Amino acid sequence: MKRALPVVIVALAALLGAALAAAMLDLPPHAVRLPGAVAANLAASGVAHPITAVLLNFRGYDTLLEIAVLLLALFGVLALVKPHAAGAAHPAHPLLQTLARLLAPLMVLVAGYLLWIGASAPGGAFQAGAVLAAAGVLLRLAGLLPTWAAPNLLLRVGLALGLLVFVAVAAAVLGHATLLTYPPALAGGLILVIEASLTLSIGLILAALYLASTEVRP
Amino acid sequence: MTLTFALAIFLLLNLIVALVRVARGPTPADRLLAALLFGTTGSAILLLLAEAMGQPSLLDTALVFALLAAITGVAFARRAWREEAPDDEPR
Amino acid sequence: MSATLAFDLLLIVALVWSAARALTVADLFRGVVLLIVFGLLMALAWARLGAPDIALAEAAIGAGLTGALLLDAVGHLRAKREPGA
Amino acid sequence: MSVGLLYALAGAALFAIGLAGLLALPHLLRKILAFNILGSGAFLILVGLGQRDGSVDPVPQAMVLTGIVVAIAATALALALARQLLERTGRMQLPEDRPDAETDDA
Amino acid sequence: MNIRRATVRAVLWRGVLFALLWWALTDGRPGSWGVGGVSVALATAASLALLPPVGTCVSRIGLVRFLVFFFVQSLRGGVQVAAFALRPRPGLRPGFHDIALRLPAGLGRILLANTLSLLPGTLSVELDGDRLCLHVLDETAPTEREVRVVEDRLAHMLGLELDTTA
Amino acid sequence: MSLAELLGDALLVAGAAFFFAGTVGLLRFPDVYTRLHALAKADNLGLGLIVLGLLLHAPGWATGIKLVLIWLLALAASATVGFLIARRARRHGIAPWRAGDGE
Repeated sequence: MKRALPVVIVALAALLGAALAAAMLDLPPHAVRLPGAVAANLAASGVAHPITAVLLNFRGYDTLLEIAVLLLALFGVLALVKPHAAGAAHPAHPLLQTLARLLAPLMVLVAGYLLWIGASAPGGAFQAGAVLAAAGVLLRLAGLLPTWAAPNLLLRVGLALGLLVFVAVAAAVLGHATLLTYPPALAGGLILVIEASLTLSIGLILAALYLASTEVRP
Repeated sequence: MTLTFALAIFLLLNLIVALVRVARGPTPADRLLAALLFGTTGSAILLLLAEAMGQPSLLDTALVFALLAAITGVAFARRAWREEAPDDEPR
Repeated sequence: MSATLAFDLLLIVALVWSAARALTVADLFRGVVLLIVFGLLMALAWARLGAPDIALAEAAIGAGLTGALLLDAVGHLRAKREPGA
Repeated sequence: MSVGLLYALAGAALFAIGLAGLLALPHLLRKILAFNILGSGAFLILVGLGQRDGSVDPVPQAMVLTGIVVAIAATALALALARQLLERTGRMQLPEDRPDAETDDA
Repeated sequence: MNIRRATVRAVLWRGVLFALLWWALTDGRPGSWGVGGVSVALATAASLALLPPVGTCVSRIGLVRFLVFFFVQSLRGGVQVAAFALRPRPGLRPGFHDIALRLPAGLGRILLANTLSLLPGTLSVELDGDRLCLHVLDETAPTEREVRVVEDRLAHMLGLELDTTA
Repeated sequence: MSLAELLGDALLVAGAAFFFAGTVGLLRFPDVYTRLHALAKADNLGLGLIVLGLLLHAPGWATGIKLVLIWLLALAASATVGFLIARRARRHGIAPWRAGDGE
């Protein structure tokens, strides 16, 4: 009886997959033309890259909630680790340290590049934040960063900065129109400010998710 | 069929063949080598795709691949490969 | 069969195969390696789908974070098990 | 068949694999792997279906972009939870619900 | 005084290097220098914090000569490994090889270990003090002589003194 | 088709051939150290040749520098990672395969 359960689950999942595939093959053409709608409003969005326009202007809401969710996940992790387990760094072999010392500044530069290019081509705060976080992970692996099980004040500000700036801008433009609709003249600059703070926060949060949850053993 | 695309297919096939090493092992390091191979070959495929599809932004993806290629290997050597544990699953 | 279709089919087979093996192989470490491989293949899939934004994010996260997090967890499990074993 | 639809179909397969693994596998780390595969499958369906007529659609792409970052955050949280469970029970599996569990507690 | 000059030089060189990389990354598009300036400054600051400037001065002729040597040798290395892999009988005779280094401690040794991993037939396995352990593909090859050559080139490039008593 | 493009194509093919050799080495070589050799040398040379081939097609200096940067990063990563893994393997007491051991 207990042995049969996984078989049943696999069979049902396979059935679901097949049903999904059949439904996809049967779908009618798009009823709403979203790419057209995005392209039509791109000029007013303040950026030239459609995906950045969607993320930070048309659907800025989603991004706002997303950074809040990231922060919540970090709170969860921080609540689970014991702060007294926080330990200093254990330096790794010099070879690895050298690699980390060389690569981390480059990752900062590339993160800046991805942030900048997001306005006109693929790239943006998420990718830049992920690269920034990778720098933190590499430095931690090389034993050059302590754990972040108990973040200090500066780090906490950095972690929350993206959300705070986003909310502040949203509140500031609230008089203009509905929530998170920017005046077109200011949109480009506002998006850059939001994106820069988002990059920093996403990078720090993702790095902290690793740096807080990993142990201190060498 | 352009040359760059044909080479991209060839490299992808190469990767898939290299997965045999993940299956054969015998040590954890041998298995991980295939994942490391994916870093180098993956960026080569992306470079070729960037040329073949006329998408220069894929160069940035290849750059990110190469920039972060070290992390998986380092994490393995520093954290995961502690002792010669027998190849069984922890319960 | 056109070249692009051949590439796509090959990639899809590799994706589905590595995903299925990641969940079914007996050795947990092998599963983790296969998931890392799966993540890198996903970046290629996004590149082929004309979604370079997602390819970038997947490459950065797949290469820089997923591997580190999961390998750390495997190491933790092994370390926990060793004293008792 | 367009590229988008092809990858959407692959996404359906991955979704099914991930779902089956999530439900059927007992080990928590495996469940986390399965969750990641399930998520990737869903992302592929979203983007693939969005451009099944061949044109690139930025809206699902933007959604998936946020989704990927949330997925890694969820993975990290799940790993921390699993670790905590390992710490407390020495096991990497969820406790089973047995019908006689209440009598044990009482 | 000397240290301050070294710092200024390091800031300038690294700043210029990062600016050049930024220019390459952005394809030289003009509107990028607002974000670019901040990024270059941050990267330079991170670099200075992680790698404090040292007094070594890279000889330009030495650098070019080393690079040419490195490219030729890594081509040889790749061809050699490919030949081993594709031959019907690989004919490998691998083994460990311990070598006492003449280079002084620091960047030179690290660069040597990394370079040797990419040169024909050698892979660095352990670097502890002045002992470097290599894994070689062919035990009968004159490994020590090749290592000495790389040491000489590196020393020339970085302006380091070799400890010839070793 | 110009001479530069032909040469570029030849370099691309040569690069792919080295990737192939690296994969064969990964599968055929007897132990983890020799496999690391295959990974660190053949694949990096393959990537280098592909970068060189694309350089001959590349539309300018900036893209060229970016391509070379990608190659240098891959070199640095594989040298260091190869060292760390080989070092760990030796610490674990994995003896190198010797001629005559059989696979």
